[in-house]
Amino acid sequence: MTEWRGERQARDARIAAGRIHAAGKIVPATAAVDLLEAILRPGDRVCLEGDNQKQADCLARALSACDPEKIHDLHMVQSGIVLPEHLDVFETGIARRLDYSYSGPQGARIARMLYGGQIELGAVHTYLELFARYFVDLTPNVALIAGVSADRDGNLYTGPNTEDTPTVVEATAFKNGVVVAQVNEIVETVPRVDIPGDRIDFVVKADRPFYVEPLFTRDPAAMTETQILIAMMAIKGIYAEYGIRRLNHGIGFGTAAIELLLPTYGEKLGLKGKIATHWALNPHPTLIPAIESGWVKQVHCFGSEVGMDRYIRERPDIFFTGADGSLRSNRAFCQTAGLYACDMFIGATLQIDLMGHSSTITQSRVAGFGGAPNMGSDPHGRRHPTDAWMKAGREGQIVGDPALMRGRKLVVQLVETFGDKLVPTFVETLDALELARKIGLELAPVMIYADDVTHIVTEEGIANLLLCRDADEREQAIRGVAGYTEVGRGRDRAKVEALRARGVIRRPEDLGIEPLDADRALLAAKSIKDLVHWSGGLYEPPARFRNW
Amino acid sequence: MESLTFRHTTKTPLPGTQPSAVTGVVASGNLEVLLERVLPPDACEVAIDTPIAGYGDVWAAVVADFVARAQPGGIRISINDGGARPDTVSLRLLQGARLMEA
Amino acid sequence: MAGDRAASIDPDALSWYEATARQRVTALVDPGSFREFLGPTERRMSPHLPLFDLPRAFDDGIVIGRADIAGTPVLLAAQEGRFMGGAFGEVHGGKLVGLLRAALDLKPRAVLILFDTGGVRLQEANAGETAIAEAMRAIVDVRAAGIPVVGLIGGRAGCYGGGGLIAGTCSRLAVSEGGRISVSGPEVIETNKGAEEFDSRDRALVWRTMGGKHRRLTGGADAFCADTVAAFRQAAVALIDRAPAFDLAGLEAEQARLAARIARFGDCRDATEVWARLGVNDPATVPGMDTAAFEAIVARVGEADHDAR
Amino acid sequence: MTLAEILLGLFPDGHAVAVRDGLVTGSGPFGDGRIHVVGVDGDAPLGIEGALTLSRAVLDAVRAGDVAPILVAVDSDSQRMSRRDELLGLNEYLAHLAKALLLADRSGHPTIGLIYGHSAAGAFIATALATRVLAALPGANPSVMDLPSVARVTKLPLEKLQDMATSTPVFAPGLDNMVATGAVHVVLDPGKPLPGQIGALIAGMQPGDVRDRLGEERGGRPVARAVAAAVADQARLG
Repeated sequence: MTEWRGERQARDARIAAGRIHAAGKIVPATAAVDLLEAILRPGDRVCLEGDNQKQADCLARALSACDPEKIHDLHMVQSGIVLPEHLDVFETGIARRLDYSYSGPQGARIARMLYGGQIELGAVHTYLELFARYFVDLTPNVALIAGVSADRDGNLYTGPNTEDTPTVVEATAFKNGVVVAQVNEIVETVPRVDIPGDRIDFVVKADRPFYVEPLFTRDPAAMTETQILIAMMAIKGIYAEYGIRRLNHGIGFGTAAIELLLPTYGEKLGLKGKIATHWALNPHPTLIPAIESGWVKQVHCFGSEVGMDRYIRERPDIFFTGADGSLRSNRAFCQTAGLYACDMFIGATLQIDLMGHSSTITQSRVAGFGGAPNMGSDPHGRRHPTDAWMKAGREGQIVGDPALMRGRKLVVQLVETFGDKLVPTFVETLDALELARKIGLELAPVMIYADDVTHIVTEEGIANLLLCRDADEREQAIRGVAGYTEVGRGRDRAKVEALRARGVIRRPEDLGIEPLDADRALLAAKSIKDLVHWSGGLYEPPARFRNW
Repeated sequence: MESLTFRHTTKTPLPGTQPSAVTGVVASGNLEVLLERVLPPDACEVAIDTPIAGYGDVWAAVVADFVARAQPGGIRISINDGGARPDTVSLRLLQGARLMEA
Repeated sequence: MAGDRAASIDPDALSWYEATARQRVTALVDPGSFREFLGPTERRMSPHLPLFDLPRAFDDGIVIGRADIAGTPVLLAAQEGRFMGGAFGEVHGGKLVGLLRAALDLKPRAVLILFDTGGVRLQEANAGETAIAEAMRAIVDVRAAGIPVVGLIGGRAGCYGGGGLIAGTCSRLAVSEGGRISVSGPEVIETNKGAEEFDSRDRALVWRTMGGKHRRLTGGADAFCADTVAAFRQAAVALIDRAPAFDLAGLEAEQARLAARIARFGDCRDATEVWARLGVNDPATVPGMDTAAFEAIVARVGEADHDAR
Repeated sequence: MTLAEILLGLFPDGHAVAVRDGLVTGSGPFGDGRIHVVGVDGDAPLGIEGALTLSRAVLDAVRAGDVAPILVAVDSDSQRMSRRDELLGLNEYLAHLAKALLLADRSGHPTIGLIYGHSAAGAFIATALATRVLAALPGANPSVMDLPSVARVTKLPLEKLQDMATSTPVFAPGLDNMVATGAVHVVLDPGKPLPGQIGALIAGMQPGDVRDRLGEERGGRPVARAVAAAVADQARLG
């Protein structure tokens, strides 16, 4: 007879084994290792919540302290490899196989471990891809998640950093998996229920609050004249040109500079209300002046940002907040919004090749993808028109019936021609290819493929790749904004001038911008302190960003 | 430290009467540019002291573009470099020329 | 109203913290009145930095000269905090010392020192240290001749090490919120005594302990400025007019002032405790206050204003 | 030499100089009158209390009006590095001590520094370097920063720095280099009686600050004097 309830029975057995270490659902931090050893089985697929920001660090420490004799060969399926413990488990044999998305701070170690064969890599995903696979072929047996507080029934308040939690729980709890949540405190009543208690099997009272990194804070004091010049060109040459209202920004200084120029330079150009009104964006502190100046209609967030809680609470017309007043973020939904409901993604990268492929990978680091490839791609499933989308579509259409034309998402790379220590941004060949060869990746880790990129903006100008009609034009358009890098100096000057005459390349002077006007005086805020003032004292920056 | 000197002939002298000007600061990723109106009106000389060796070609290209654009005839330019990127160098040169034209 | 603040941003308001030494000098004094001594074209550069493979500056990181401020003649020196951290090297120090000595001859209305320094330039440490001692002696001579020496502090390098001692020798000091005055820097204390003694990455702690507001409240500085050149100019003009003499009575008063500070605050661990004892109602709010609110607090604190220098 | 040996040498007939917590204060007979002694002993760091104790002693001497010489004897650490000292404004305390010594000098008290051990940074500036003449005894070790620390900050190899130190006195620690820069006027001969040597220093005191001239003559500070003089020249020409 066919067994239809094997998974369910296995789950019941795990829960029963775990209950020994719990009072109801509540487990003290000191018993976390015992709990995990009771509910885990060798070879399990485990999601150890490591988001872009929020980390289930108490459970990560517990997992890495498990006995490898008992718990081994786990298959980790999590978006972020962020904490040292996330990799420690592969060194001890507790885990063997890995499918993940982003590994910022651990990028160098993960490269070494991949190279040394300590990690059996499934794939490096984008966020949406990995989330999708949670529901198809990477469904977790056990999810170890993090929240701010829970009640005794397991009702969970994630705090403003909801991030990946609902997605992870959805996939685990409804497919016979076990969900363990670490919380900072057990309360009588949670401020709001982000995850209903019947989806949470165990609640571990963490020994200290979970760790959150202020990833999206860019100090205006560090912004350079070059970044300001690039931002001016982007605003005038792209935002205004296409009338971009719905957008996503990357986390670099260039886009932060754009945010700070909206209330000054943007205002002067008369663009208020015409651009940058609806956002899929984390709550960047540098967006505060634009919000306060009435530029921004609404913002949906992937996660939150350290120090922004009070400000967000006082601006519910702008942000998505719960009945309790605090931010409700959601990475899966916001990524979807960025993919389908935004007309532009604009962000930075470390390397761009002659065709426009880009990568943030260097030879010694596997940083992963995160969400940029989702935002930075043209969604072929999109069917609703906007002026911006249609204009880009028209520019990009080379052949075919105009009646059957579809729009294009703008995918803009905003880069300085040289990075730190005079490392060129423009290269003949991406380091990612060499890395893929070295560690045997089937797919080279390209962040944004050339066919998705529509514009490249550097301090030398804007290259509109939509208007390029063949590979040679494309190459010369890229060389033509690549400044004094070897790629830039290798340009065909005549062809570049011809492209400029056609408007494929536009220099600052073509846009009516005087480079010498790119001054820090244009920034709506020149320091973190200015941002605090703009916020009316509601923004509370972390100590390391203060100079008062 | 590496020292580089480039000499160019210009079509016109740099306008203005300002005898000298200085812009920028010697700091990491930045540079100091000193401009002096001491050369014949069709001559321009740019002397660079940089702690980062091996970028002579880039300096040559940056200087050539600047000379072509600003026509800084009569000007001797001295640069103390702190490891600035080429775009910063271009910007400072243009800022310096503007100060001399004042 | 959303939007109204954007219109009020004045791009001409030059931030002292952001400005270079040259920009500060130019904007501080009466337009067109600045005459530089040993300017960049003279190329009085460090003879020592090339040995360390380090780039030099044409002015060795200090701009000196004469100018008028509000119509009265002054001599002034401005350190460039971004070049070698504004540190004292041989030429840098020699220029400041020479300027102070020249004051005895020229008898300007005042000497202004625009501090922006991490202290001694390590590559020229002995020369820097000695120059600091020479500068302090020269300041005392200038003050004794009845010429006020006024320090202005609000640059990104702060006023550290020997710079802090020179500042303590001046007749008057004006400071902004961003300005820091201290002998040992946070990193130095942390390196020598550990992060438990001083966590240098806790920047709020750094500014609470050494920053402009704390110095102003406790009488370590005589004026508090918003971070604009205009505010520093206003403060400088005012301070010149009420500079104390350099004499035994003044130093006896300073002795008493400093002794009283130890007696009153010697057991405080944190600046907020000091501020509470000074009568500040909600000391935790001090760092977040704007200039006007802070000035109102200062006006109620007796220790802030004195002639005991 | 130790402080006790120095005091014995200076005051063979006894003295009233006390050392408490590394702080030296008091006086002893000297020539026809007395000499005041202040200082730091035992490689002690100089903090706010110490600076205030010493400045009190100096101001007392000035107030006494006897124009007796003041000897500043130094074997100190650097300034005391602590959160509390900086919270309370160490820069004001050290500057106050230096000002007290400079006032004493202006008031007719010959001030003589005597470095017989270590001293560094703010403590050195506030004490020995605030005197009119600074003498040293062999074995003294003034420094701004030791070479390994310089190597760490400048990111240069220690061996290279040690090599450079032999030819470039401007940055390297040690007595010889401080003599070369002019900060230390003279090195005393421990074999000869101290009172005579100190007396000679007092008798030979010159007006003004001669340190940059000494540094130029001795090659340890090749350009400082000329720079200062050029400033004065340009200032006069206006």
